[in-house]
Amino acid sequence: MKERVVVDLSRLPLHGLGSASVTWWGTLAFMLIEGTGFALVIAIYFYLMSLAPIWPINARPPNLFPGTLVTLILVVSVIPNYFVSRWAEQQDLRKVRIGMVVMSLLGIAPLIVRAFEFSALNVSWDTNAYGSIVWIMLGLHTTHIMTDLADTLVLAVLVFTRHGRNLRRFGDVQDNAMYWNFVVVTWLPIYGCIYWVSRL
Amino acid sequence: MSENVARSDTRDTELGRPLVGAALEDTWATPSGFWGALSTVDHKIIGRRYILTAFVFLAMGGVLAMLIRLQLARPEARLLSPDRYNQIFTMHGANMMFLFAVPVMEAMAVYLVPLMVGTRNIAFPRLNAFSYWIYLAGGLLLWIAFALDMGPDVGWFAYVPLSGPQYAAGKRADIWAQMITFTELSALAVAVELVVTIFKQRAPGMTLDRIPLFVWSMLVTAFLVIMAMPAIMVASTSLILDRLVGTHFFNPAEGGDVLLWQHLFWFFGHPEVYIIFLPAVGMVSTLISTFARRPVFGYLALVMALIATGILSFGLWVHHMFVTGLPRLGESFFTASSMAIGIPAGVQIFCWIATLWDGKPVYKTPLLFIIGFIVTFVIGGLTGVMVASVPFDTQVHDTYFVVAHFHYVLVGGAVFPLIGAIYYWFPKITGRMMSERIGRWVFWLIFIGFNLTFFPMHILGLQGMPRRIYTYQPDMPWSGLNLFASASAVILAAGFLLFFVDAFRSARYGPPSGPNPWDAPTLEWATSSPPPSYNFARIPVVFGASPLWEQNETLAVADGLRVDRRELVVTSLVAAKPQAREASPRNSIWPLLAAISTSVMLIWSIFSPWAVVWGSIPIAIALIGWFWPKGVPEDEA
Amino acid sequence: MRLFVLFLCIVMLGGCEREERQLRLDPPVANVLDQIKLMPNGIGGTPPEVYFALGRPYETNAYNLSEGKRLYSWFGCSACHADGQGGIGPSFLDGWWYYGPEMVSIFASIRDGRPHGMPAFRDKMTTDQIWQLAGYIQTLGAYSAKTAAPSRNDDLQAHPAENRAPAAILFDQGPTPVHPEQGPTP
Amino acid sequence: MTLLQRLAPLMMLPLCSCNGWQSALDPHGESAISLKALILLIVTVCSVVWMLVMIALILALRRSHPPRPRPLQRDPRTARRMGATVIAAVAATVAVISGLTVASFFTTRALAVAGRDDLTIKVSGLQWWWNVEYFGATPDQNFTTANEIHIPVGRTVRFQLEGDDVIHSFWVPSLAGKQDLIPGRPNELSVRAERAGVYRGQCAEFCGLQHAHMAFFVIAENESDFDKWANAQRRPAAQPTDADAVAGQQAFLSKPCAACHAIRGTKATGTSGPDLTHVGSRKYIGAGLFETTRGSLAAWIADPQTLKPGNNMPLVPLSQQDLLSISAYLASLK
Repeated sequence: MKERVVVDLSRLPLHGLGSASVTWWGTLAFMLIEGTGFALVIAIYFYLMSLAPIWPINARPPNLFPGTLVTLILVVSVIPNYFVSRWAEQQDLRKVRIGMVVMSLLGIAPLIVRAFEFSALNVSWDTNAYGSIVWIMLGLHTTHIMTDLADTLVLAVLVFTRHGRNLRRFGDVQDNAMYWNFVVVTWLPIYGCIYWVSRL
Repeated sequence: MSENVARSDTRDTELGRPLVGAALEDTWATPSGFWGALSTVDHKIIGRRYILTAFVFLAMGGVLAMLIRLQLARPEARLLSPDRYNQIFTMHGANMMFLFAVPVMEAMAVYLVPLMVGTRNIAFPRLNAFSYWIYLAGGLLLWIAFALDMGPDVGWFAYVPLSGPQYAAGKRADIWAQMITFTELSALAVAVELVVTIFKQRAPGMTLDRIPLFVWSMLVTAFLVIMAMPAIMVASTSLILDRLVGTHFFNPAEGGDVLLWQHLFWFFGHPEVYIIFLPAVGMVSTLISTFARRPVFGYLALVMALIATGILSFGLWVHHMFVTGLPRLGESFFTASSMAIGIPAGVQIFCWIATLWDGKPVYKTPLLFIIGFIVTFVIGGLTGVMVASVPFDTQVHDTYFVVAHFHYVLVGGAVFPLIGAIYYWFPKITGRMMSERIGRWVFWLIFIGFNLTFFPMHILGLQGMPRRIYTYQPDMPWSGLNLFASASAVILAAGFLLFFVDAFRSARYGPPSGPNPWDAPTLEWATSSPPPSYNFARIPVVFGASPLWEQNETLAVADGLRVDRRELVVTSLVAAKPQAREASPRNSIWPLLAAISTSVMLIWSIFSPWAVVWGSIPIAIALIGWFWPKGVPEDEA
Repeated sequence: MRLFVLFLCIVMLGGCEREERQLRLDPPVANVLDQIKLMPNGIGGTPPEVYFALGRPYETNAYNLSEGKRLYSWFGCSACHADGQGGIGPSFLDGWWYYGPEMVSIFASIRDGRPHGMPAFRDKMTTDQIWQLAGYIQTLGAYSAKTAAPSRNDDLQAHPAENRAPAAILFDQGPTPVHPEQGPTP
Repeated sequence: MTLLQRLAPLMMLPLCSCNGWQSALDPHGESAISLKALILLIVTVCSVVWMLVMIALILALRRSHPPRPRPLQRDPRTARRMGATVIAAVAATVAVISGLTVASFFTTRALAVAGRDDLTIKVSGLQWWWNVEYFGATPDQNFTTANEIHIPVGRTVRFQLEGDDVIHSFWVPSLAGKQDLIPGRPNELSVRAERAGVYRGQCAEFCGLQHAHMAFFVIAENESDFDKWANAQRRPAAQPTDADAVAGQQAFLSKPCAACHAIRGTKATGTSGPDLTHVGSRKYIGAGLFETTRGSLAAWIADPQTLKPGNNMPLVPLSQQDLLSISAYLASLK
């Protein structure tokens, strides 16, 4: 088949940020998948709750302190996260480097508290269905913190290497920031279920 | 690598057509040899593997089916022990659903979608490679287990408590559940790739209303996968936890619930049917328009029908649970919703018939399969309307009537179009035609064999024959029809055998096909068959829904892309306006390593929860290696 | 490649061992399996050769172990031993057993009974069943869990499931107090 | 049409086959009868729909096409006509579908209000047999049997369905639609037999190794026969008279049999197997495996694992003599 050139693409940038980047859409799609997962475990929580005569099933409601502390850390972490994303957009490498270090620390902090959160549930996963579901919820979210922390750490190292000064890195930083917001947002309903619904 | 970096930025504009081809080949080709095969990220090579593997699983599942028919041919047959039989029908179901039907549809998309939207590779090619390896590992896990007498024996929907810790001894049920994790992982990965490819990598000018219908159907399917499959992953994970660490999700004595499993499973399980069927809808729409020599009638209506089916499919899982004693009122609602999904199906059927009526049908093998599809699928759809009725279902649920119904829907509704599609796209994939003469034999054998095998099962069901029984007693009035079905199954098997023979023979000795043997309108036919590693020397530009019919002499293309690095066009979501010359990753071994470490972790975790902790370390390493920039031109931005 | 095949064969043996379901024990074999040699003190001993020839099926085979668990409740073992914590009869979870943890002595205890109240099940169960039950009871007190051991029941949670090394988990409670009237201390 | 012609005889087949003592198309129970009506209605409507679609398809393929050189060349008039036709067809689909929905809804209502229940029978599904409990006026009037359910004709019987191990499904096609027995979720099913007769039922939800051999019988008989049967069942087992049976009883009680089976009036009080108090009076043994004869009893006891592999009755080594006398004893338990 003969060809007839009608468009010249040579002027286009080599990489787009935001909705012009495929990784941005990929991250979005994975967030949709995991969001469905979170929605499902929450649905299971309420399903089991609707079946149980008393809720929580022979267990004291979880102690509020560790969970609330985690929630505070996560909510606060959104602010630097927002700035990192902004700096990445402005492609300000120096600020991004600082921001990534901060975000790494803010990723480790909740994990440390989370370790105490499991014991604060006052129930074991194999005590009864209530124990099982709260452990699953907490575990599922913990894995999300861990995965995003791993991602943040790798990126933090990367921005200090020669690969740092690269539009793709800034894109990655933005996607990572978006994903962290997702991790924070999904935590809020789970926090509500584990700590407050059980007190209703 | 280094000399690539050294080489200066060269554009296709600077080179003549043949030089462009050579340069692109140099950049995109997969190195020959073992290493190249393991590290390739070419969507065509991976798609071919996917399709081939899926058909191998189809053949193996078919053998199991023949064993089932052999056992049921006469009453109280002692050919298979109940233990073996239960493994066999479970394997047949799980294999056909999770290792054949879903993967093969996604595999066709992996191969075709990038070509049909006119790009050079699928989005996230390495994820694509990963998904294939994971899928392969899941299939091997299931079949090796079966060979070891460890095959799951709890039915393909593994109802608890039968599959639970108390009643399913050993690791058989865990292997089923973990196989699910493997296949869903790969399916989700492919779904993400497809969504992004279709959203962001369409050829310039391919606005939403110019997307080929097969691509539309795969877009909807991909979203179904994304929304439905998490449910089964949650379900199978909680089943494994119940069995391994003693959680109580499904233990009524400790506040769990047996029906929770059924809700979770069917919330995935019903969309699953449409995950298999919608791609077939896309194939039918594509083939019909080619062989009726007309653009398909009611493009917009068909797209709407696809979307409507996708949305409705989440609202009718309870019709699998009509005899579990849920409140009648709720059940009646699900009757309504289940019947309502017949409406979009009707729209599609009528649009296709209208297209045929308006057009000038060319009776090639693919069209025969489409006609066969309409004949059988309408029966399947109508029996679907029947089982959607609560009272009707109380008599036929879990009987051979239902077995007949879903075989009409899945084989008649999905496998017929699939085989038609293989006959249709075979020349594109291999560059050679399949035999028309044998094709007709294949069609009639499969069509007649299928209906003779499965139609009698409707009657068996109404005569009270439950499904999943390894034998039945001589004093039941079932032996006649069972023998008849078993005998007819031989015709069906012969048809498939002939199909495989034809495919293998034609792949070697078939007559060369040329780029566009059917004079089809969509972009995949604008390049040579088989397509070069870079798909299109210059990215096509489209102005309508059937580009090759509109601009049949010369193809409008875009240039200005670099040839010294893997580069493709990213376009805007709705209007498909070019946005960037995005790089596409090079071959890499890391996806394979990641897949291996993931498989090790998943299989290990059937036996010990600590696998999740220790097994994640190699996965993390593999992923870092995967994403760490290698200083190749693709990293530039 | 050869390595892979070798690996497969190993897995294959292991797999069949664990998972195959022996639904019918031939009466002659059952007869032989009944011929165990027991030490005079009724503690140690050896099973017949055929037991090893069969690959010690009652300790390694998941199906047999789960059958044993079913028999444990069907034949009312829990009346005296509860879910293994013991009661009228001694506990199994503490891993501190009057007649030791060997299959033969467990088999003998069930078949012939023991002084101080353990009844004989010779006339209530078949040899096959007694071996299955013995295998299960051994997992109850196991120091480390077998992957083939049964998991929890769809039932009220009395103790951690056998496949989670219950004994190992519960040892910190120490052995249950010794009741001399329950028989000789080993 | 060829397909239809080929299928037509098959279509007819079930309607004329009346040996279906386990068939939804041979109903003898109130709900089964109304269900058959619904089934016939829906099947007829759907067959008509299918034929219409096929006619449309054939017309579309047979149409003599006006020559149109280029695929994209459109003819607005045909397009409009096709549009109208498709819309009409879709409208028809909507009408049919809503019609069927309404029909099924009313049948559901009819099933839901199945009249006043005055006899309650508790059925528990176990791997792989059915335990049946009858409740009398006073607790001592209660009795237990297995795999055979007698009900009076013309009276609505309420079945309490309980799954004791895994999920089973209670299904007597000739009397009513099926209902699952789910652990932790008791269900109920009302049944009314319109004609006397023996109706076979079978577990319809896959429940493990012997799902295929988990049948039971519902025997509908007139009020007086039913009462006679019930009174007979309430009585403890008859003491054996002839020497053979006496020996059989001894053997039964001294062998493992008594550990799992109960025979009221003897020391046999096992509960993990079916109650054998009146096993001799039942039509079948082994959950519909064989008709009850001394021979079949002997065969069953001799080697249950060959006849019904995987069921929970062990192969008990017995001497020839024991085997004969035990079977004689059980056969005598009328």
